[in-house]
Amino acid sequence: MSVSLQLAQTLLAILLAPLLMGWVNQCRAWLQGRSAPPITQPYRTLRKLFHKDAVIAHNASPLFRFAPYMIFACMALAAGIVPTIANDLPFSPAADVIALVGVFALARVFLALAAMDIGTSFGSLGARREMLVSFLAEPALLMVFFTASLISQSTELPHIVETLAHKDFAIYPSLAFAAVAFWMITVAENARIPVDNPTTHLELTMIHEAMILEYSARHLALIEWAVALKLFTYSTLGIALFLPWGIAPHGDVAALPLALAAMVAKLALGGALLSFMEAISAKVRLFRAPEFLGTAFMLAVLGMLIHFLLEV
Amino acid sequence: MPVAFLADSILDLAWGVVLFWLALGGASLLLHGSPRLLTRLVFPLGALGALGIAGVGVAGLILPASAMVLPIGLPDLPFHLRLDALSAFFMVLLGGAAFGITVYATGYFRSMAAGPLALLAMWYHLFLAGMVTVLLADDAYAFMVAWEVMALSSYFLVTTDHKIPEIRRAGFLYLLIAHVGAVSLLLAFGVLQGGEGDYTFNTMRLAELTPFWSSAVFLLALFGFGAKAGLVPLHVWLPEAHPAAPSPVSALMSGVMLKTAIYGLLRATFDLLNVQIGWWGTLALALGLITALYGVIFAAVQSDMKRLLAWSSIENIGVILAAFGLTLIFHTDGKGALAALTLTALLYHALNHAFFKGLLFVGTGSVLHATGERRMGHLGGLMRAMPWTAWLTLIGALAIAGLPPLNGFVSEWLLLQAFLFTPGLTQPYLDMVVPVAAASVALAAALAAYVMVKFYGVVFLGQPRDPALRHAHDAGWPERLGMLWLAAGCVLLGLLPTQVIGWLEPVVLMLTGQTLPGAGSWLLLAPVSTERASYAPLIFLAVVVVVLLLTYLWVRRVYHGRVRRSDPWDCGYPEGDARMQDSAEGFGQPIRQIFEVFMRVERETPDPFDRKPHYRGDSRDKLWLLIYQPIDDLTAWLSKQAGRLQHGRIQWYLIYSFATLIFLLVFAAR
Amino acid sequence: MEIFWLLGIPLTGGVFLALWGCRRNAPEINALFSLLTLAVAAWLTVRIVAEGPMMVGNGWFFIDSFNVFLVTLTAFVAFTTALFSRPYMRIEEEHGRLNATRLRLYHSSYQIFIGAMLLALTTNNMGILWVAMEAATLATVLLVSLYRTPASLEAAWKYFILCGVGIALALFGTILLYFAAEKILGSGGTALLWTHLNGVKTELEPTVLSLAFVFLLVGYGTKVGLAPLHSWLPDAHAEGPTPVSAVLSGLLLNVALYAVMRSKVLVDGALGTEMAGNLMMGFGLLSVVLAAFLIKRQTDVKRMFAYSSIEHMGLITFAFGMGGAVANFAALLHMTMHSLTKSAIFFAVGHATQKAGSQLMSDIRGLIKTNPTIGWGMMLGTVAILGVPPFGVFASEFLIITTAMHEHPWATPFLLLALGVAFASIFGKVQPMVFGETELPRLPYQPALTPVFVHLALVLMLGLFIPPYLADWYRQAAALLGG
Amino acid sequence: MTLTYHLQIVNLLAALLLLISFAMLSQRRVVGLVALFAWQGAALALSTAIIAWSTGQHHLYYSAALTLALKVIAMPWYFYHLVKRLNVNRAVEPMINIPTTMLIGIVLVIFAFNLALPISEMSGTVTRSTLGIAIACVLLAFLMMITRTKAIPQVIGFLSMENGLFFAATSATYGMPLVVELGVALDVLVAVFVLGIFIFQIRETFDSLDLKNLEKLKDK
Repeated sequence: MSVSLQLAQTLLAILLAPLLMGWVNQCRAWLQGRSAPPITQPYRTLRKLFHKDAVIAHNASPLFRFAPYMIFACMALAAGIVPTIANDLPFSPAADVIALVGVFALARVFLALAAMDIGTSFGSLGARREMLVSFLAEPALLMVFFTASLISQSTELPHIVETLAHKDFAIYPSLAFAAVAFWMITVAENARIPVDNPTTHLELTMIHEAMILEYSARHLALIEWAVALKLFTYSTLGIALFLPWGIAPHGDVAALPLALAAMVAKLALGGALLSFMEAISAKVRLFRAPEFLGTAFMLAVLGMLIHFLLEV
Repeated sequence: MPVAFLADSILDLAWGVVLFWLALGGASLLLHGSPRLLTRLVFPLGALGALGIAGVGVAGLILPASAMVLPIGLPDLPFHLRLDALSAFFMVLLGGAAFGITVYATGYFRSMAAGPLALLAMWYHLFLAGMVTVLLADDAYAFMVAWEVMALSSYFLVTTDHKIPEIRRAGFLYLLIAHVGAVSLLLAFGVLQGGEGDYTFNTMRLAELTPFWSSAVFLLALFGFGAKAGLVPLHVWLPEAHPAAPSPVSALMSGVMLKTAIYGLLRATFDLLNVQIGWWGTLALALGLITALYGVIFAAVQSDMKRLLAWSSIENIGVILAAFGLTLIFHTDGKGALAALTLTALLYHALNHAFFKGLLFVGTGSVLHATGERRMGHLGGLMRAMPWTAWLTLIGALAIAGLPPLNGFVSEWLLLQAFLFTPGLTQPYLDMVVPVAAASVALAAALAAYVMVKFYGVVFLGQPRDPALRHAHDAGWPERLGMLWLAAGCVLLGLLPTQVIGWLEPVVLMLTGQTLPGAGSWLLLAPVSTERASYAPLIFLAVVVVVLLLTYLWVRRVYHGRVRRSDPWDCGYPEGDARMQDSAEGFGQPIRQIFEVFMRVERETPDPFDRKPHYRGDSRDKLWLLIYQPIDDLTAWLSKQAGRLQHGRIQWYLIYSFATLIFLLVFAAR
Repeated sequence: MEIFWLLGIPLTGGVFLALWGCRRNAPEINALFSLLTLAVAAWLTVRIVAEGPMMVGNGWFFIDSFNVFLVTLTAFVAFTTALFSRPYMRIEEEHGRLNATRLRLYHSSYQIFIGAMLLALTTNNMGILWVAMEAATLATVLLVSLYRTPASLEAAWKYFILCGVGIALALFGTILLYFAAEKILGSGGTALLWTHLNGVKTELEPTVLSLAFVFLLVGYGTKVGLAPLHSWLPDAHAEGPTPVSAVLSGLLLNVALYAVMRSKVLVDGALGTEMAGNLMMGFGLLSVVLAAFLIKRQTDVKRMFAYSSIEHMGLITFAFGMGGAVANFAALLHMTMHSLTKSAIFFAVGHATQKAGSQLMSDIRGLIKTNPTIGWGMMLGTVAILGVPPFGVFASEFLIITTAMHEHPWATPFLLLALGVAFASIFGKVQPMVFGETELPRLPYQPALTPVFVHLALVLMLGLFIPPYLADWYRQAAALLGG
Repeated sequence: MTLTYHLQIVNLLAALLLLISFAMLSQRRVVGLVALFAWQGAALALSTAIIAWSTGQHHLYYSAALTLALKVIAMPWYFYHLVKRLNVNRAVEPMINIPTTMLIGIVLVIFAFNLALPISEMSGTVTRSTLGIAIACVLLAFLMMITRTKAIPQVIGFLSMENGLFFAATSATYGMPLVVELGVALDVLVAVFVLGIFIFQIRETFDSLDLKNLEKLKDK
């Protein structure tokens, strides 16, 4: 039962991820006063890409062709760990939040290495910037998780959700800090404004796009999909940590439809919020990015300190 | 009593291997005429010895401790040897890493000239013997002798290529700091000894010291062992000496020798000192974190690949030391289980580091061999030319970057888990310290990933920055075997954490008197309880592989696998060539920009009209200026003053004697 | 009877070489006499170890484990040095720095010097001890000035005047000793016999003895080379022929320290206080620290190692000053190790300087490239003298430092500092001499390196294993010194 | 009471010794120095002989004779010829000027007496009080060696120090055992001989006996 639930949930995540991406793009188009693409636009793009012939540079190494699959697999694994609608994930003991951070890091490292593989000046530039962003974002994310795990005395996401959602309600000021930090991290990690701009190809500013410049066709498709999946996972992660109410508790099948509805609502809301923030803020210079993330890092650590101060 | 007999016999075996290595050393000196014999016979035999040591270690983890007394040493103090769980574990580490490295060495040294090779073989085996004796020694004298033999032989290994002045300087700095550290260890033993020239560890264990004196011992030991481990600010020799040595030796030094310092620290703190004090832990934790961050930051800005690895060794030692500090804190706070957890993390990380750092160093060795180039700015694109080295090194790079499901992640995971338990501590100020500490550990880990992407990407990926690199030859078979062994170690240590932790249990029990509650199964690593935290690398790997394969098949089945080759997109700028890739300096530039306060940066930037534009950015260690330079100046000044006494006029010399006489007559003769 | 052989052989050797020293094979004769001396010394040692202390010549000579071990050491190093000087002096002659008559002078005063030291060691009479020390000084003065260069003359002059004055003060100390002793033992010859004095040491007048010890310490201390009385030592070592530097460093300093220790035993007995010990510790520490800092700026290799001798004598004096079984044992061990190692180093240095034709360290480069044996001899010797295991010097330093940490922690920072500085200075200077590139040609002849490696092998052996009888012997000696 | 009578003579001679030491301190010319040295030796020999006669310590006669032979006749004669042959009998300018030296000398004498006081108390010999003078002589000779910048005066200072020691030996303890005395005498003889050789060598190497030439060996 729970195994099937697990599989269903993971598949659901993988399938719905582009939808969320589409929704965010749509909202942003609206907010920018442009005529919006249909919400299913990402699916079309993926299909188109899959049909194309892959064009690969002469000196590309096997690593280059292997990386997209690896990245996709990592994101799928991540999606499998995070409770989206139901809370009993038989697979989650295999990897707790720290491992989750590890998974993201693994995917990132492979992407960066693949970017450096061709040896164009853009690829290595993108890889460098990506690692620059991540070396601050990753510990910050870890600190956010630590705050949550200190509250729930566990690093297992299901238990965290259990504690936060289904134990008696309590207000955790530390979580407020963590939430803000998490938001900033999400923005950075998913290559959104103000850290990066997913739609630009200006060499001065781009980070993520610079890395995948050499990719085409199915490889590009997998990467795009993985990106969408990453955004999805981060969103569900944020939901699970900061507004977990509605996620179906352990073994409660009846609650599933409601949970699904709640989840869709929350995602829609989160996506809209994300695009709204993007619309009202401008991209910062690259060397402001460390300051931005440093702030996030500080906030996360502060959250932890606050937990030690007020809540122990 | 068969068990005791078995224990004694494995101790004999260990000592036998030491003698065997010594014999090999002597033999290699005799064989200086025939390099073939040296590489094809002596080194393989040495590798066998390493394997034997590893076996002894494994057996020693199971069997009870056993001791023996040798007929050599000082009159009242023959060499005492003892094999207990702690030394057994470090022997596993040593044997395991040394085996792979020595196998590698059999191939690596084939191109070397006969004479130097013989000397090198001798010092190499002396080095191994010294390290094992350090682990076995059970009295201060034997320990110090082995300790210094280790230092001396490694010094001669470092200065193998002594024609180069930098290498001589590196060796000198190394031996000097090692010697000063050794003297401070002597002082520590001087405090611990019972007097009447009884220097056996047994009497030291019984010594009842006042808090002041035991703190003195701890600080002296921390200084002495820290000097060997590369603890900031005693680290200056490490980035000089490790790159200077031939790569297998660098691998041994970084992978194994640094761990003997950790061993000594554990031995002195938890075994010899019968009481521990809380603030020691805080101190060690702070120093460890500083070391970790300092090391990784400097690793990020290096442009010489071996130097980069050396700095990353400093970082790892820092992490280990932080774990050591945390262990002390928990231990003195009466949190036995948590002390056990951190200690496990410590030992695990030491073991991991031995493997992946050894692997990375020998990997750079092969690159060095194939290209004769250490500056990353002149390498690149080697993945095509030398796939074996590249792929095996990739494993090491991912492992040291702390990525699941490899071994580096497991120890980091354990350590981070430990931080989540601190709310139970009694000293509240620690609660304040811990989040920061955890954050810095996480930061160091993330930066390590940065460093490794830089290292691997610049050296092995991209286009060759020098056309000659296209024809670089891959490593030979012995090298491949050695690297395979080490890589396999990284993978297995990553995939079978529960089993490894099971092996570590006797050590943890011996030092902290506690073991991990250890819920979970052979598949699931759950150090405390499954609700609390768990991690199953095998499942992890399985899922990744399955998803990966499914995706692959699905893409192939539903769509197609067509591929067209073409030139990379040059953004409409046809003159782009390999030199336009990110150089090592370029890749490190953001880190340098952020952390410039710690460095003394020397830049050479070309002016716009340069015919051959050349850029050089060099980040030097500021501590050298802040600490070592003043010391040097001070001693120079003092010696200048002392020199004035010796200015040649016999009258003055007579006045010295006269004054001394009068002084003594006035003050002493009463 | 051995004793008369022991003293007779070198003295007759001296006379013989003075008369027929011009002949070609004088170096061999020199070595032969030294060998005979060594044989007798060994024979004597065997007897002492077997039968314990003995008096010879109705009390004029007294031999116990303390001095017999120094006798053997002296005879041994004297022999190896003679072996080394065989080719060395020949080359000096070929280089035209010496001629046959000077060589005759050299050989005969070498033998007389050895004889004087043996006399100083074996005599039971504090007065004769003084006479012998003075004789040794005179013999070595001639040896130091052998080259007749301005520098060597200056060195010899300073050596003579400073040590002469020092020795004179020592004589005054001896007089005071006699003055105190005759009231108990009555005037006449017996009142200066150490054994008698030792018998009644508790009754001796404390004030007089403390005064006497000050004079003796300053006097003999000058010859030991304790700072600040050491000024003559670097000059004499640097300017004399290398074999002489070897025996000066390796032997004469020991003998002088032996004299100090003999007096210390008496003074301790009389005073029953730590006064003597504290004085020695003070001098020792001062010497160690001062020497360490003086080494740093040296440019002349022999001068540098001369300062290192000061440092080590300081360490030994410090250890003797601490007293107690372990410290005395360590000090005696360190005496042996220092003699063997330092003379070995001087042998290697001698050949290195001959090769480079200069004593400036900046002129000596890349020894192991052209003469690996010399290079390794020098490198290993240096490493040994710097107290790196497994060489024996470490064994004694280990005991000294740990004991100091246990008994007198206040002293250890100075030791740590001094050892660190000395290590940095010496090793930093020796490394480029041994390693690196060079244009210098090979030595045209076969260097006499057997002594070097014999010494180093012994030092290595003693660092890892001290034969039981040797250990007992040290223990007895340490006990005699009030351990 | 004869003893006191002898005692007075010995004390007188002791005072004379001290006086001569001071004279040597102030003496500029080498020949005069040699003469003073001879006189000092004479006083020493005389006092030794008197002590020998008054106390019946016969071996003291030998040492008196030895002193006479060596320090009154042989050595001064030798030095005299040396000075003549090397023609170094110029006024020697000491390192510290004479009056200062004198003052220091007086301080030293007082110090020496204080030093000797407790010891003389317990001395059994008749001539106890002379010990202080002996110490004073030694220290003054030391001072002289320090102040003189020429070779020969320094040597003479060295020898007059030996005189002081001898005087101490005879006056305080009626002389050391004969063997020692002989040994010491022999050493002194050889020493002087060697010094003579040196002085010649220094002379022919630096064609001057000025010790300023002997200041090359130093730490830079």
